[in-house]
Amino acid sequence: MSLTENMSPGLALGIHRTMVRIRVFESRVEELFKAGKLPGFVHTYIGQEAIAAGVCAALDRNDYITSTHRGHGHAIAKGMELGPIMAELYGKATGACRGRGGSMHVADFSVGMLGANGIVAGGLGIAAGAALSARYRGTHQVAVGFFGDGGINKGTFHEALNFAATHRLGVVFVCENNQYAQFTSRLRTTSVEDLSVRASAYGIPGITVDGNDAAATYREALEAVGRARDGGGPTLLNMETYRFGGHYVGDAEVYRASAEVEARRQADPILRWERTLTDEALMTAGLGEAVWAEAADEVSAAVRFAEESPHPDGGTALENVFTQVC
Amino acid sequence: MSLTENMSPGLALGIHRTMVRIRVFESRVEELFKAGKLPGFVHTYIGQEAIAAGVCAALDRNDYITSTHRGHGHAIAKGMELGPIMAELYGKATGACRGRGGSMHVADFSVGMLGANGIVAGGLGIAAGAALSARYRGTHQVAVGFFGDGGINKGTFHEALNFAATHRLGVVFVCENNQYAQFTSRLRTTSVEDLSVRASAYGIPGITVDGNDAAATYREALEAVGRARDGGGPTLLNMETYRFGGHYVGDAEVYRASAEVEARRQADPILRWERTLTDEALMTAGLGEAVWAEAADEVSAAVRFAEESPHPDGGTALENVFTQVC
Amino acid sequence: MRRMSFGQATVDAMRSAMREDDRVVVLGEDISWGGNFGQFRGLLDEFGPDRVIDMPISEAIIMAVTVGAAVTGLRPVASMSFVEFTLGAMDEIVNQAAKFRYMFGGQVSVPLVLRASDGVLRSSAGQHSSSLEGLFTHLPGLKVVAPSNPADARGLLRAAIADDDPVVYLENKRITAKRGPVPAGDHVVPLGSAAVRREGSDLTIVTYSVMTLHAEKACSSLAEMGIEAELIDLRSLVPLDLDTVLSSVARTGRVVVAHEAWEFGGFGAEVVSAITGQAFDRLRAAPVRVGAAQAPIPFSPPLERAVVPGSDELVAAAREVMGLT
Amino acid sequence: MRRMSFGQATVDAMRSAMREDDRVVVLGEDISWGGNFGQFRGLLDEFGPDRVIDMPISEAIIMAVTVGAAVTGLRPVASMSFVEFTLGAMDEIVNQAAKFRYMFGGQVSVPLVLRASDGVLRSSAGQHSSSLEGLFTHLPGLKVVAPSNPADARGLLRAAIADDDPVVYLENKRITAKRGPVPAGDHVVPLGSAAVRREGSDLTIVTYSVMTLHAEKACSSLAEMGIEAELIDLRSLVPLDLDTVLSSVARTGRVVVAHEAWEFGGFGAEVVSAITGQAFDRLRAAPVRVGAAQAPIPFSPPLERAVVPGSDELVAAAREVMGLT
Ligand SMILES: Cc1ncc(C[n+]2csc(CCOP(=O)(O)OP(=O)(O)O)c2C)c(N)n1
Ligand SMILES: Cc1ncc(C[n+]2csc(CCOP(=O)(O)OP(=O)(O)O)c2C)c(N)n1
Ligand SMILES: [Mg+2]
Ligand SMILES: [Mg+2]
Repeated sequence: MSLTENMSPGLALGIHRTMVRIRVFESRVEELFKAGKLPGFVHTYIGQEAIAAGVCAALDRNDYITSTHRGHGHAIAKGMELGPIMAELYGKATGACRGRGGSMHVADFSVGMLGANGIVAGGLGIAAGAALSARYRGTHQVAVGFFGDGGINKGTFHEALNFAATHRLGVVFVCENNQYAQFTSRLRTTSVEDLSVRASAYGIPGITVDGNDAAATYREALEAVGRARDGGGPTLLNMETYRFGGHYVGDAEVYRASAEVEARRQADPILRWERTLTDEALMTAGLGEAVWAEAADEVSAAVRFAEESPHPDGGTALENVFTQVC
Repeated sequence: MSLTENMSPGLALGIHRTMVRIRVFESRVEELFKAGKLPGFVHTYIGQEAIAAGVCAALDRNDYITSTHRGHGHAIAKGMELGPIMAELYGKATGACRGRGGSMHVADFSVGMLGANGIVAGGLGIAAGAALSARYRGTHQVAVGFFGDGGINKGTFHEALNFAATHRLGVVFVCENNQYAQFTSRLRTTSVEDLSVRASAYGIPGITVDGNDAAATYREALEAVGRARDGGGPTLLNMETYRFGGHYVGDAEVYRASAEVEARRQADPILRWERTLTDEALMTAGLGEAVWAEAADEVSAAVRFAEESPHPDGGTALENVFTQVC
Repeated sequence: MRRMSFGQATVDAMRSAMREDDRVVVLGEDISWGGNFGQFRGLLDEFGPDRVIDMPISEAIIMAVTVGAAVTGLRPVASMSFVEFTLGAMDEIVNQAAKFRYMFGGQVSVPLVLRASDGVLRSSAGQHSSSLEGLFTHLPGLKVVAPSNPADARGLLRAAIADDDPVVYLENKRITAKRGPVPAGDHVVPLGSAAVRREGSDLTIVTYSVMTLHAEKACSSLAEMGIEAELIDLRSLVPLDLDTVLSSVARTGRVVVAHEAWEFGGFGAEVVSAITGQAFDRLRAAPVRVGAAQAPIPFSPPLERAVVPGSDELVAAAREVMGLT
Repeated sequence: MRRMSFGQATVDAMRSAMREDDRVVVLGEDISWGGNFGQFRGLLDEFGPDRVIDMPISEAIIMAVTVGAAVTGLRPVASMSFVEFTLGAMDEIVNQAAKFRYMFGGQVSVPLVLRASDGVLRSSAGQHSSSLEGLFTHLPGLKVVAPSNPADARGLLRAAIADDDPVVYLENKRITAKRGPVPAGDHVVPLGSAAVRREGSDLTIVTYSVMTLHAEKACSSLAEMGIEAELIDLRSLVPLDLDTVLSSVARTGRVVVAHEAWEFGGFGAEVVSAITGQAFDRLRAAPVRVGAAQAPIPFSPPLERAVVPGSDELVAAAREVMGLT
C-alpha cells in the first residue's frame, strides 16, 4: 500500500506546504526572539509539524480546534494567515488579537481556531463544549482538542474525556506526546507508558500514532474525525513526536542529552514526508525547493507586515473587557 | 471454600458488630434529624455498611482513611467513638470537632480518620498525600480514600490515581458505587458501565467487588491493603452497592422507582452477613440479638451524651482559625 | 403582579429566555431533576434533554463546556448549586471565561451565566456556607449580580442571560424559598442599577442580597430610635452603580456597608474605599463595615451566629456611625 | 551580609529549613530542575528525590497531596510557579488547606507553604501576569506574605515554613532576579511585621512586593518636589501589621495605598477601609489607591504599561493626596 494512498496529490502536497510554512515561520520566530524583537516568551512547534498539518488536513474550515501554549503550528494549519499571527507576536495593533494576546493566545474564530491557551489542558473542555454546541446546532462541525503529554495528567483531561464520551460528542483529543513537559520527562510523572491506554477508561478508541509521519497523522485523524462527525463519539490519538527545540526559546535544555536530541532530529517529519513524496513521484527537488522559497517569502512578508504595523495605543487598553458596558 | 475462610471468628463477628453499630447509629440519626434535633443536613450510610466495615477491618488503627459527605459509617468503622460523633452532629462542644464541623466534617486524627469531606472526591489527593508522608516517614501506614460513583468523574480522581500510581504509593481507592450521585443515575454521567476499568488508565489493578458482601469487601480490601503496604502501589476497588435511603434525610426520592429500592433492599448487607455467619455456625440468633441490643444501648448513650453536652460558646467562635496567632 | 419564590423566579426567567431564544441552554448537576434548590424544575419537560443537560460532578468541565458553547453560538447557563464548588472551576471561570474576549482582542463574546447559591443556611458548615462575591468582583471580565427579592432575581437573571458577557449570578440560600411579588410580563432588571429601598436622611446603608432583608429590619429598629436610614440595595456589584450610592452619601454623610461575606478584604472594602475616595468631604464619620468575622463558617448554631452578621450587627453599626456608642 | 537574588534567597531558606528539619519537603512541577525561576536549584542534589518531588501538571493534586502530607507529620512546601495556576487548585487551597484546622475543631494543624510567582514580567499576557493576593487575603485560614527584597524573601519564607499554618508566599516575577543584601546566618522575618523603608512626615505610602521598589523611586522624585513620604512595606498581608500603618498615618494624615494587583476589590481596598475606620479623624485627605486598571493584563508593551501602575502613578497619587493636582 502506498503511504499516500488515501490522499490526492494535491492533499499530499498541501500537507507538505503546511509543514514547511510552520517550520519556516517558527525558525524565523526563534531568530526574532533571540534578536530581542518579540516581547513575552515563545514556544515553537518545530519537530511536531506533521501533527498539526495532518490533523488539520482532515478538518473542514468551519471545524473547530483548541490549542495550547505551543499553538503557532495549529494556528497556521487551521488556516490563519501568517501576517496577523506574526503581528500578534510583535504585540502590534494589526495582530490576530490586536496585540492583546501574544504568542500564547493566538486565535481566529473565523477559521475555527478557538485559541491557543496558556493553561495546560485548558482547551479540552472548551473543545467538548464546541462539539456540544455543534451537535445542538446541527452543523456537524467537529472539534479537535490539542494537548501535550504533560496535559494528560491534568484533571480536566479526565473530565473532558468522560463528558465527551458519555455524550458521544464529535471531539478528537490529540495528544502531542513530545516526551517532555517543560523540563520533565513524561516517564517521571505519568503512570503509563503508552498514553493511548487512557482511552479505555472512557470506553472510546485510543490509538498510538507515529506523529512524525504525516501519512499516519492524517490517516488516523481522518478516521477519528469521520467517526466524530458521524456521531460515533470521541477518539484519543496519542501522537508520538519530539520537540526539536527547548521548551521555550532560550531554554538551556539541561534536562536532556544532546545526543538524544540529535538522534530524534533524524526523524524530521518534513524530510521524511519529502522522501515519501519523492519516492511516490509526487515531488521533485525543484518543487520542494519552490515550496520552501515560497514559505520564506511569505514569512518575510509577515515579518514586514508586523514590523511596519503600529503598536496599539495605550489609551485603548481598557477596550473589550466587556462586550456591553452597562 | 467457606465465605469466612480468611477470617477468624472474632474478626467475622467484629465486622458484623461494626455494621450493626453503623446501621443503628444511622437509623437513629435519621429519626433525630426528622425530629428537628440536628442542625445542618445528614447523609446516611444505610445499605453500604459492608464496605466501611470490611475495608476498615483490613486496616490497622494507625492507617489512614479519607472520607466523604456520607462519612459516619467510615468514622465508626475506623474506630471513632459514637459519643463524639453524635455530639458533633448536634453541634455540641464535646463533639469530635467541638461542634465546628458537623456531619460533613467528622474527623478524628488520633484514629487515622482524616476527615469526612463536603467536596466530592476531595479526599482522594489527601489520601495520596498521607501515603506519600507514610512512605517518607517509613511507617508502612496505608491510606484508603473512600469516594462515590459520582466522584469518579471529578478531575481529582484522575490526578490522584495517576500520582499514586506513578509513585506506587500505598493507597487504596475505594469507590462506593451506590448507583446514584444525588438524584442522578451514574449511567447518565459516566462513560463506562464497569467503573473498575478506570484503573487501566493508570496501570494499576481495578477490581469490581460485591459491596454488599462483607466477606468480599474484606477479602479484596485485605489484598489491596497488603499490596499497598508492601510497596505494590495503589488499587482501585469498585464496590457495588446501593443506598437504602435518600441522598440526604428528607430527600423525596423522585428520581428512582420505589420498586427498585425495594428490590435492592433485599440485598441487605447485614442480613446477608448474619445468614453467612449463621450458616457457618459462627452466630446464633441470641448472639445476633445481643449485638443489636448492645448497639442500641451504645447509640442511646451517645445520644444522651450529645444531648447533655453544652453548646459551644459563641465567644469561642474565632478560636483555631490559626494555630499560631502572630 | 404575581407572587413567587426566588426558585420559581429562576424557573420563570429561564423559561422566558429559553422560549425566546433557542440558543439558551442550561447545564448542571442534577439539573434535569430541578437542581438542588428546585430552581430549574419543569424545564426538562418543556425543553428536553438537549437544552437541560445533566452534568457529571466535574465543575471544571461544566465551566469549560459552557465557555466552549458560549463562544460557538450558544448562550449557556451553568449551575453550580453551592458557590464553594466554583472553586473547583476557578481556572475556567477566571483564566478562560473572564479573559477570552479581552485576550483575543474583542473578536468573540462569552455570553454565559454562572449561577450559584451562596451564604449561610441552617448550619451547612465550612464548605457549604460561604459567600465568595469578593473573589468574582475583583477579577476583570466578570459581571456579578446578587438579588435580594424574587422580582430582582427574575429580572437580573433575565438580564444576565441577555447580556453578551459572563455574568455570575449569586443567590443567597436562606432566601431562596422566600416569596414576593414579581411584576407581570417579561420583567427585566438592567445590570448596574441599584435600588433605593427606603429613604432616610441620617445615614446610608449600602448592601445587597440577604443582608438587604436584615437591613430592612434594622431600619425599622433604627426608626424607633429616631434614626432614619436610607437603604440602598446594590443588586448588581459589577457593574456597580456608584452614582446612586454617592448621591445618598452626599446627603447623609454617614454610611454603613454590609454583606454576609467575610468583612476582611470583602466587597464592602471596595465600596467603602470608593465612597471615601469620591465623597471624603461629605463624610461626617468613618464608614462602618459589617461582614462575617474572619473564620470559616462553623457548624454549631451559636458559633455560626457569632461569625455571621444579622440585623443586630447592622443596628450596632448604624449607631456607631451616628456616634451613639 | 551576603548579596543574593530572590531566587538564591529561596534556595537558601529552603536549604536551612530542610537541613534543620527533615519533615520539610518540596513539591512542584519541574522542581528537581530548579523550578521555573531557578528558586529550587541544587536542592535535589543535597536532599534527593524523596524530599524534592517532581509533580505532574496537576495543580489540584499538588495541593491535595501537600495537605495530606501536612496533616500527617510533614511540613511540605508546594510550588505553583505562576500564581494563575493556583486557580486550578482553589478547592484544595480554600476548602481544604485553609479550613481543616478550624472545621476539625483545632485537632490538627496544616503546616504548609504554597509558593507562587505573581505579577507582570515582560509581556507574559493574560494568563501569566496576574497578582491574586486579593483572593487569598480574603479567605480565612490562610496567611499571606509578599517580600520586596531578597532579605525579606529569605526571612519570610523561613518563617512561613516554620509556621504551623498554611502560608501563601507570593513573589513578584519582575524582581526575582534582583540581588540585594541578606543578613548572615539563619535570617528570619516574623510574619505580621511591616517595615518602615523611609521616614517622612508629609504622607504615608503603604505597599508591598514590587511596588515597594516603584515607591522608593517615587519617594525620591517626591523629595525633589519637596514632599517627604514615609514608606511602609507591609511584607505580610495576613496577619497585617496595622499598628505600624496607623501610627504613621496618625502623623502624616495622608495615605496612598498601592499594589500591582487590580485596584477594584483589591487588598488595597481593605487597607484603605481599615485606615479609614480606625484613623478617620487623623485623615487630612481621602486615601488614594494605586493598582492595575480593571482589565486582564494585555500582551503588547504599551497596553501592559497602560494597565499596570509604576512609580509615575505613585507620584501622581501622592500629589493628589497632597492636594497638588
Ligand atoms: C495549569 C498549568 N500548569 C503549569 C503550566 C506551566 N507549563 C507551561 S507548558 C508546561 C509543560 C506542558 O507540557 P506538555 O503538555 O507536554 O506540552 P509541550 O510543552 O510539551 O508541548 C507547563 C508545566 C501551565 N501553563 N499551566
Ligand atoms: C465538588 C462538589 N460538587 C458537588 C457537590 C454536591 N454533591 C454532594 S454529594 C453529591 C453526590 C455525590 O455522589 P457520589 O459521589 O456517588 O456519593 P454518594 O452521595 O452516592 O454517596 C453531590 C453532587 C459537592 N459536595 N462537591
Ligand atoms: Mg510535552
Ligand atoms: Mg453515589
